[in-house]
Amino acid sequence: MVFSLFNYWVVIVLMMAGFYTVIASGNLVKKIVGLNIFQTSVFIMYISVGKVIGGTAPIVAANTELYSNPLPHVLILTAIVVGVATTALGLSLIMRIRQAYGTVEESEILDISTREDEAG
Amino acid sequence: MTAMLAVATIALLAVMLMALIRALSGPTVFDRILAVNMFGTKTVLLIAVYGFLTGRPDFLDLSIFYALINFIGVIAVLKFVERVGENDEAEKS
Amino acid sequence: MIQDHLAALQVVLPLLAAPLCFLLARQRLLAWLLTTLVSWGCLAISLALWWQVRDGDVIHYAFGGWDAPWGIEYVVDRLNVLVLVIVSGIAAITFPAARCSVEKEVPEDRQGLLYTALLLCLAGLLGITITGDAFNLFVLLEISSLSSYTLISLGRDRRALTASFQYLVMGTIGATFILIGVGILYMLTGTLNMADLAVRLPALGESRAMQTAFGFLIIGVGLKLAMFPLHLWLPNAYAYAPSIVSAFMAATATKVAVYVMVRYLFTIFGPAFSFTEMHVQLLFIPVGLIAVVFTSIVALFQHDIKRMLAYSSVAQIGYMLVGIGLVNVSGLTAALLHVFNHALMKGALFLALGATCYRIGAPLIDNLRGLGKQMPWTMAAFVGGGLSLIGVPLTAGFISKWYLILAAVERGWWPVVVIVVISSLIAVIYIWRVVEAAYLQERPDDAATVTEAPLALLVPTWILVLANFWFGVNPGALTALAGDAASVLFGGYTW
Amino acid sequence: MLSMTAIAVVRLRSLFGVVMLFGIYSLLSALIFVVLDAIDVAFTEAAVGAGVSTVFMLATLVSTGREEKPSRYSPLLPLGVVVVTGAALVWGTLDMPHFGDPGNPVHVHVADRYVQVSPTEVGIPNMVTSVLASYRGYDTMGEVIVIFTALVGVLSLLTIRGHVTVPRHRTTGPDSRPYPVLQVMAMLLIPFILVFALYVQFHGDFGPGGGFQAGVIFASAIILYALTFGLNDAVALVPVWLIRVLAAAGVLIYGGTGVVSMLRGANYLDYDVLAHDPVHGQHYGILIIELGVGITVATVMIGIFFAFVSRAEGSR
Amino acid sequence: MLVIDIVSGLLLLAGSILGLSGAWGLLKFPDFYARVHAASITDTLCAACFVAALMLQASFSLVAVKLLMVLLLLWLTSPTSGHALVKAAHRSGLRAVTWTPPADGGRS
Repeated sequence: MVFSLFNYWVVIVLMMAGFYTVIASGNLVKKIVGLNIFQTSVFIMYISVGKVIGGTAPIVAANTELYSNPLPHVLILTAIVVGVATTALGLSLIMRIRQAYGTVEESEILDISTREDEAG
Repeated sequence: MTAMLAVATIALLAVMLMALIRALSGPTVFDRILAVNMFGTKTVLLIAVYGFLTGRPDFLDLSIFYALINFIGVIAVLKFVERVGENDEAEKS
Repeated sequence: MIQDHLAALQVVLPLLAAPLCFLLARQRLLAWLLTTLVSWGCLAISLALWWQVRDGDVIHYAFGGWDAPWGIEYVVDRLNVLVLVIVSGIAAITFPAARCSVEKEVPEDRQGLLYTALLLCLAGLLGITITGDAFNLFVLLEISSLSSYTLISLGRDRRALTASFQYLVMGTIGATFILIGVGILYMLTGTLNMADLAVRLPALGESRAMQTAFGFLIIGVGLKLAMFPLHLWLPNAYAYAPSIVSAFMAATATKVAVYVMVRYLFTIFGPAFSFTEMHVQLLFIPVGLIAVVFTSIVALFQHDIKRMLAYSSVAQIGYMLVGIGLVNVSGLTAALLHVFNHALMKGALFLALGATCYRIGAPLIDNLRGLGKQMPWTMAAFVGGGLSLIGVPLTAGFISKWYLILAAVERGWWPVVVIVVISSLIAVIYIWRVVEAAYLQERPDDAATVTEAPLALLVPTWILVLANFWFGVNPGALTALAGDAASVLFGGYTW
Repeated sequence: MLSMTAIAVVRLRSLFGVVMLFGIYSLLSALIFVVLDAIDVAFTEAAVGAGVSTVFMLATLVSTGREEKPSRYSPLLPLGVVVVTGAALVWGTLDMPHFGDPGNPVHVHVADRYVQVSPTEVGIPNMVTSVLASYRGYDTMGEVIVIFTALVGVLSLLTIRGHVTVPRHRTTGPDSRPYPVLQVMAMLLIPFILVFALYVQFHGDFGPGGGFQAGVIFASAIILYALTFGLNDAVALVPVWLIRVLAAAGVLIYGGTGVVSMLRGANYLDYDVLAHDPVHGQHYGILIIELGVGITVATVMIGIFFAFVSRAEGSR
Repeated sequence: MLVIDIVSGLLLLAGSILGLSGAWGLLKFPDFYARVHAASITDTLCAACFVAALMLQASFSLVAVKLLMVLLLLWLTSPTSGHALVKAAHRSGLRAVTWTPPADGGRS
């Protein structure tokens, strides 16, 4: 009983590690890494849902009857692509931010923009 | 035979774990790269062995691909490590 | 033949126009022309769809010829056709105005890319509205989000970059939460089709996993619609984006998210689960009310008028949440009406502001002094939109607030009524600050003399302002549509 | 191991270490995908996570610096949020279907048709490909558009500079030559990689692979070239205008297929009408759209990489 | 058949031992250059053993060809990246603990 839910708990630990990195880290690059970990853990959740014990990869082969579920695989393929698109965009934003502010630490950027806001 | 394959799988996993420890502990960037490289090659082998273990060895494309990615990854890391080193120096001077 | 494919074309048209526009990116004029024509085409299609579903029919369109739940389907009913019309309508009005303002605010070599991103954003928003598949919704959501991050980052100020990044991080967290929620639902039912989900979920009975999924979906969508404590990305994003982008996004993006929320609450989970089992109204009413009061007060203290309007947007979303949280037909009608009307008024206000920026640069309140005489039409349009935002009778804003108050009275929740009235009074104050600066103060001597904004900007602005008054005077057709949609949603209706 | 890596990522301050660990993390999760029978996904995750994303992150680090500064905010609030979210999830999992049980709703409702009928209905043995390209072909089109949007976004933020004149900080001497061994190796490997990309592209119907994976492999060949021979040579090989045209062309090929089926009287993206009988039509349709996917993905990845490296080179 | 099985089993065993010893070296050796030594030398032979073992299992088929490609790739890439790695490390001024720099310094 406990073991059969084990997959979810591993995923949750990963998910929380990623999530924590995103919201607690002050460095923008690290935030993006955290986002990636967060997303990857969700991917693992989907894929583990699609697994059938005793099944095999969903490509037709002789002398196999039981296949794992192909649908989660398809969804996650799409989600991975979405993830890399977001990562690329986020990283290029970081490069521009570094150029404009000279730093990629959230707190330092915050200081600079607060000063700008006060200056109008 | 399956037993041998299983032993090999476990050995590979152990190797990967050790490489991972080295990657985590550093101390220099190059140590990490080395560990990552080793980790990658062992992953390639692991996938090959695992394919035989589960009786569907037609997924070797994946290992070929991993070997490639691993190589390109290491080269990329090296190149960029050098660049950053230069940038740091440039900033200091 | 073509009328059978309208549902698909609604999204595919802008989606395929985007790469064409990308190829034309170097010819700025052509790219703009293509964007404008496509937005008009989208409006025509959505009006045609309205015509097709006006009697309560529901259109199903199966992609690839695979019937749902195996394939992906698009579904059009009276609820989402309302959102389709407003999104494509706002696009059809703001895109033509884009050229003028973009020429001034965005570097030449980026303009073609901006038009491409606008098309992609439009396609994504329309797609979110029209799709009948929970995972397809996630994909389209990401199309619209990625393009809006791009659009925001094209603003002149460097703070646009940080605003965009902040939005990217929060938006991606929101999208991932939605992904988790959809994943759990899929795990429980084995289907991704919304209609199929709606049939299978109630059969599960009480399930903690389903409640978790519900929580994740609410928070995920809440991030996207800037529900009160999760709204932090919105003010900066709208304040530093190029004017035309602020106008388009403020009028459409959060509205689509509100629609998604309604769709999940009512169609997929069903009102019985959402309100009787999960008591989501206990979340929405306080959050909505705090948002209304708190952000209205914050808006009072802004120097930058774009930021002020952005905070006011968060407050308006609060009204919609309250409307949903009242859990009766008139409350939901009010929320749907406000989705439509708020798009009209915020579109008008941001466009008027865009016209102002065209002449004076940064829209700080000090820069507006004395502009009433120099840019009379622009300022008059701003006042018109402002009246609607306050909810003065004979404007569209009045109608939705009126229904909201009726719904609260029907429930006997007088404090809600009081708070709605108070926050309208606060709105009077912040609009008055602008009016005071523009009309009652003298133009400083050192300020450059400016002239009226170009017609290309004024005409779209005035179309929206007049629409505000038109729907304020003749609300009949619209309230009927929203009312029908609301009562159908409460009737335990499934697709 | 996976959790260990993830937690180490959270703790580590050296950003290079973080990025490299992320590469390992990705490889590990790809391994898990293999164990869970998701070969196609493992392929993609390795290509994207361990390959492309890591390279992008590294390129970013070049221009942003490698150390993280300690945060001055207390970690308690985020920690609280995270714990609450995690607790909610754990609470929810207690009701969830058990791992790997063939009787789970996931396996008996929609997926049964994909598993049982698709090999005859669509006519290709790789079920992932048939669901991806046919049943849920519209999602995949959305995915191509997302990638395309990323290109639009990156190009609007960064410019690709074809000819960067690199200021030399390095001292001259025998050490400063580029790696000759690497260049020879790259010349040996690149043709092989390109052939392999074509194999993955067209073999996707029968084995793991398809347009997306092939696109990334193709792009990785060009990335390898750029890494060993420098950006200028690579941009000369794949000029910027070509990237723009091909990226848009790939999307148009995909969308155009749908328009063709619409013109032939079927629904959008219905491949049945593309040939005389449905199974052939499906086959052609899937080949064409996979080609579109491959073209777009390859060019977008190359374009983004060039843009990143241009910025990194320009920053010094 | 039996002979092939035994041979391939032995090869797997040898590969595992080689791999483990390499990893042990990676963990325990005192400095970077020694670790490179441990890792890259075992790498090639270990890979060879594994692949040979699997090829014996696969007999002649597409699978065997693919295995051969894996082996070739590993043989090509692994020493190359090892070489590049050491060169980069050397250039960046990393020194072995057992080695004292010459009087003129490495970098000038």
